[in-house]
Amino acid sequence: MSLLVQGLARLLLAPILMVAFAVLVKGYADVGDGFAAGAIASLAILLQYIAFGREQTERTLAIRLLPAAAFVGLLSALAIAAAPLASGDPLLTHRPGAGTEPIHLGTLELIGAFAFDIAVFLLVLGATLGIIHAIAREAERVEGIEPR
Amino acid sequence: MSPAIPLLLPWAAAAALALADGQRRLVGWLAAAALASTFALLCVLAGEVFTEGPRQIVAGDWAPGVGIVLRADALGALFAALSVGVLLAAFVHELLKGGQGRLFPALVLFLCTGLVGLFLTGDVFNFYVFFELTMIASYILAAYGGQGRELRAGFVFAVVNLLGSFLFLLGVAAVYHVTGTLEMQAVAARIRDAEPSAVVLIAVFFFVAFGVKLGLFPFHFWLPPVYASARPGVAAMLSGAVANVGSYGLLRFGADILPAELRLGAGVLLVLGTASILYGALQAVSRRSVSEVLAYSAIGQAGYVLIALGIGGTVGLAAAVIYTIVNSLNKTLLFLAIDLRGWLVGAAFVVGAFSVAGVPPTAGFFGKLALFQAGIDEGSVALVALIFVGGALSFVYMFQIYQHDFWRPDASGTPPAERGPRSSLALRAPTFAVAAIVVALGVLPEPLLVAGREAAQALGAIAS
Amino acid sequence: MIDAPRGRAAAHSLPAAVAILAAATGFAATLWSWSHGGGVLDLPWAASLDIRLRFELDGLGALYTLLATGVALPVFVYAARYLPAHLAQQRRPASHAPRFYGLLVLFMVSMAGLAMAQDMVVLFVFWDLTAVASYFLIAYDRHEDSARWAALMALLVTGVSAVLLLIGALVLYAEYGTFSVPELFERAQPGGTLTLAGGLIAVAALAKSAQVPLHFWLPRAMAAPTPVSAYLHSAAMVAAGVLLLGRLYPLIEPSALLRDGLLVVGGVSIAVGGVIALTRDEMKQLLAYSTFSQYGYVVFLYGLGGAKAAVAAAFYVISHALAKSALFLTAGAVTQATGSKKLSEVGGLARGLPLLAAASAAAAAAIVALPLTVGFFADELFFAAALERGPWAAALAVAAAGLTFAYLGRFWIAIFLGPPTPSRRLPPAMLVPVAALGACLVATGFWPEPVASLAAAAGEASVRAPTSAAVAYHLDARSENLMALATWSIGLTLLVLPMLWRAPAGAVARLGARVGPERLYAAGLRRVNRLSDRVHDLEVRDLRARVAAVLVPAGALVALGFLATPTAGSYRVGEIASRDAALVLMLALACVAAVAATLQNHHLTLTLVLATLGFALAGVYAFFGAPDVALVAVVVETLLALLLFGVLALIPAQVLRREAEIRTRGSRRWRDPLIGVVSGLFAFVLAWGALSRPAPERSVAAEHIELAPDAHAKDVVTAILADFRGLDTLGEVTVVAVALIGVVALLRRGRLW
Amino acid sequence: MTLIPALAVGVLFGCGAFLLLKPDLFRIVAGIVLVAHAANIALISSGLERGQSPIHPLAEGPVSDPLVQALTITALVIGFAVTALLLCLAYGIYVSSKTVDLDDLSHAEARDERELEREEVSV
Repeated sequence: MSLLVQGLARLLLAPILMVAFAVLVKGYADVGDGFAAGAIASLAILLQYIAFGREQTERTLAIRLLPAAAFVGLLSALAIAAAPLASGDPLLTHRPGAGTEPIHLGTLELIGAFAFDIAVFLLVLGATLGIIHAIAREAERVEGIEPR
Repeated sequence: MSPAIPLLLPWAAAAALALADGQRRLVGWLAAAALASTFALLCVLAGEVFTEGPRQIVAGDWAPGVGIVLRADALGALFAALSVGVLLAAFVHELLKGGQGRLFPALVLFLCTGLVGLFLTGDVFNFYVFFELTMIASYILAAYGGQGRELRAGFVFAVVNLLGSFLFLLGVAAVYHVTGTLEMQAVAARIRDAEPSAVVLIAVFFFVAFGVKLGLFPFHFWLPPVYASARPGVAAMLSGAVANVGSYGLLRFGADILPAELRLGAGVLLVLGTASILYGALQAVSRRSVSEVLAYSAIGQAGYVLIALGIGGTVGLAAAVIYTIVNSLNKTLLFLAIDLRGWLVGAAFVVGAFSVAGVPPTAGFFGKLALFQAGIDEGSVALVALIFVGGALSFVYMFQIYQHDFWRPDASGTPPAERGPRSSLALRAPTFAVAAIVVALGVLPEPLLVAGREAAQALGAIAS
Repeated sequence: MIDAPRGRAAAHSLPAAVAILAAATGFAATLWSWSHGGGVLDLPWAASLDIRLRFELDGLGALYTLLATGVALPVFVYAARYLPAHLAQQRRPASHAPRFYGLLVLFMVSMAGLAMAQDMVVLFVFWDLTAVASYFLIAYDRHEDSARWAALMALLVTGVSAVLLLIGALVLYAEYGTFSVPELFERAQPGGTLTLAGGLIAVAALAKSAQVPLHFWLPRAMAAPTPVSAYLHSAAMVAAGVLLLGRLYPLIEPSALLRDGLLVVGGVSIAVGGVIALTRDEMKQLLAYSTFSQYGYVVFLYGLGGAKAAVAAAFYVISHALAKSALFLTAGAVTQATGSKKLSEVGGLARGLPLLAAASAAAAAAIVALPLTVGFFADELFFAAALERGPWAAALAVAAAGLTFAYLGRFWIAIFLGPPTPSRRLPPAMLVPVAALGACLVATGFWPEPVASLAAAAGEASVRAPTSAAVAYHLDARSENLMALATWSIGLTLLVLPMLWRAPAGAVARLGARVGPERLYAAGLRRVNRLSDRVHDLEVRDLRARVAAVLVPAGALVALGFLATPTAGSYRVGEIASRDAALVLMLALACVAAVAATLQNHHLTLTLVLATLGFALAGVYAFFGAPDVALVAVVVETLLALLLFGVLALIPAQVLRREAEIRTRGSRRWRDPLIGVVSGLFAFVLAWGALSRPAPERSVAAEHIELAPDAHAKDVVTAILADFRGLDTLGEVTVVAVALIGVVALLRRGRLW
Repeated sequence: MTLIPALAVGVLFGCGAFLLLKPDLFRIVAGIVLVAHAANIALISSGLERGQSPIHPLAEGPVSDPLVQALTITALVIGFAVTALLLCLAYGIYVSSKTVDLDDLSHAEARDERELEREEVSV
């Protein structure tokens, strides 16, 4: 059972993260946005917690940094929102402005709101993971005191 | 000045400080500095608004309504400055006392962000978002670091207020459907032509939501355990800053957006206001701890705001604004004074007590004056009698507990409020500052009166 | 005991000196200014409310300011000797001294402000300031139960009744549009409003002057140190009440009803105070009852109406203030000298304290209107005014004065005559003030013109017309003189034959103690506290009831709103197309899941049902043409379900099982579902009512669809989230971040990792 | 299609309210979840148009109101956040008082109160 789950978890990690990435970058053209992407990505990592346990999953430095990254995400989202203030525009003014063609990377259009979405993605991923981590630690504490 | 600046400043500071260990002194003082600069910015903004009229920007530079409108008018700027000022005093108090949790500074800054946002937004749904931000931070603050009692109170707080929030959200959904917009000014203009039966129900939902927040009878039952069990600084934040959301909501959504429904419901407001005043004051009389007395007193004071709102007109609305300001300062002062010891603490407390009772030279006197004036303008003997009786009871409960705690020697020969070591002068400073403001506004009341009048007139502006 | 240790001297002498200096300067300045024609100070204060800081040193202002500062002078000098001994006796630190002088000065200043204020609100401010100062002064010995009880009583009686003055002022403002006292006098017209406002003001004034039935706080206030009592009874606080009557007399006088009311209250106060004073054994108590009896004279005079009475009232206040402060200081000095507070425990002190005996004899003589003191003229004016009203008033005046003669005679004789009790020497600072006051009383008995002209000016300020007070000794059989003779004979009779009054006066005092207003006050306070406890027992302490207390009134309000507006045609079923079948089905599934959730007892199945509900709603969103919402709903529901499982797994199974097996019992079985149905109903009514009437105008959403290309987005919803309403999104994700903070604060003591 | 979503709002809200009256902390959390769902349905159904998904390029015909969709997403996320917090609060209460039953908790509250009320207030 656990072997099966572990195998599945390892197999599924990359595809789920791909889906999350797709939801993120295609958000402007199709269904999806930063929140959904972040939540999907966190589900992928949650699967690793279930399959491999907390300690093994958290060996990866990136994962340990994620809860803190939530606030980095929030800070960058705020920075993006506040950036137009520097040039005298109201907050959240979109870049590039209406009518001007943004830079294209393939079919992906690089616009300010996209950066905003990435920040949201980071925040949601970090926050969910922080909550998961807190509950996982609590579970260990509980098992430590009262084995069931 | 753009209203966005005082909104983004505490927001960014909160996000940054959430990463730091808030138990460190430096982090705490950085948070205090952020709060202080937000407060200063809001004061500048309020000054501009009062002299030059409302400040408005639309996020994203879209047309109003398409993008979210941030609109600082007299009422919003005033409430924002007041609430952040209260947060600043209460936070510095907690900071100097020490023992706050790691994330406490960040939480207070998030609370500040939510409050500034909801007072400055001109969008109904955006109001809801900031409202939830404020509330979630409040729930955590109420339960923070607590054991049994605080957690229970926090849970009760969260459940009852979430119910209120969702009632508000239901109302917002209905508002959008009948008006097709979320921008407050447009909503106010369009809702007059909407079906009255639907609009009345929307008004009821809003009223219940803000009534819960403000702690009006009979929606108040969550309030006493929360105020009584929270640490004094947090109780000051909840009663001095967060409770303003309720009065602001009633003023903004009632007098500004739904004035016709407010007039229609004036009778209900007066009845519930009366019930709140009498119930709160009566409960407060024989409570044994200061925080309990203050909690029930808060319910009674909310009733006065409701009465003033029910009377309506510029006089009534100005009275509601003035009374909210006064009440917020009083509660902050009194809650902060609870756990202080030493010279002049009793004096600071008694300033608050006189202010609650409406005795000059305190700000509370002008609050009472405004209320009586509104009642007499209305020509209602019953209302004047009610305010009189409520005031008489406030004399009883404030001075019974004052004498009990500060004068009456117990078995050991010292009054309860003199037991324990003296608080440092620095720790007493925020409380003294608030007390000084309460007295200053009693001696030089013109700013308070002008603020009340301007804010009340700003309310008429949207509707007309 | 009298001499305080040296180390304390600094803490006492500096504040005392400042206070004495303040009183002296105030007195001199007032005198100088008054002799130079008075003056007006007019400053803007609260322009929004039309309130100006207007002070005027007119006759009334000069009279009371001179009293407040002039009586303060001997009282403060006396206090400088009295207080160190008082504190030493109570083993209190000298650091308690400065606040005493500070409060006394505040008391003096607020009295002076009150005397000169010419604006109703400013009047009220100083009015309340005297109450504040007296509150703290009465409670100066706050470790004593009696002092705290007395202070609270004084505050509740005078502070609460003061609000009536404010209401009166606001009523007048609403009618005449001004707070300015002179303007009010010009504009006020006799009528219902004026009577109402005047009545409210009069009640406030009578409570302050301790008139029956609001007199009971005054004898209690004797718990204060002697200098406070002396000052409070003569020149401040109690005098403030009659000052207000004098100041606002033009608002009260037009109403015969109010004048008669004043007559009755004054008369009853004279009688009750006098009769009870006869029976008191404690010196300060006797003087306290005497005080409100004496102020009853003044109130009675104002009730008589007319210029003569107003002048007489002012004259009476001066002579009483000087005499009463001297008598209080005498009582304090006697207590200091003998250690006793009761008349029955002292006697024969004339031998040891001749100066005190002489000075207090002059003071007592002034109050009982013996010639060669200023009091004679006071009573002469009193009698003359009463005579003008009619024989019954004259008879009442004579009886009252006779009563006064009797109890003050008893007071003085008991202290200074008879077998001597041992006594200590008193420092000059405690004797000189009394002597000075006594000398003053005698001097003005020979040379009454200054007092008379001041009283005339004060009367002029009250009645707004020229008045005069010609006082002189007339050795003839005019009725005033005959009345004075009658007074003395009644007084002497009562004094010589105590059996005449002992039984009835004792009965009155006992009756007052049993059913008097003080009993009512105490019982009322106790009742309110008990009622508060009773109401507190009803307070809801259960979350369910707290929730119900929101839902049920909300339902009632919705029902009210529903009934208050016409409903015909405002609720529509709307068309249901066949392509909506899937949507309807999904909604039905969600409803079934919701109902199922209420029936589930076991937590895991409940979680599953909730997840089902969530996914059904995701389907609903999809069929609403909202794939973005559906996507978010799916991930949110998944996360939430996992979270629920995770948290439930932390709780021992038996705890949850116990909870699952609890059955609702009793009235909850029908009450809870009923509340649920009511709540569902009002949510339904709101939703239906709103949905029945879509906005006729073009919605913002249409603009969003049009503008999305400008935001470089194809998916309009994402454009709204990230651009048009980016602030919402920013707020929303901040809520998520704060929730993270909350979770780690609760579970991990705030550690993020 | 005005009656049916309104009915669903009513049913969900009513069931949520009923659950809020239960003595079990976790069913109260479930009640809040239901009430939040009711608000979300109200939001999504308060759209002023219904039709194809609001994704450019748009075909002829009505387009579903994108604004309420965005609002619903925001409300969903906020609902998720507060539910998570509420769950942890409920768990925190369990940890500190070893019960998830409101009757026990109310007794504890009443006990705390009685502790406070023992002494008479006297001035």
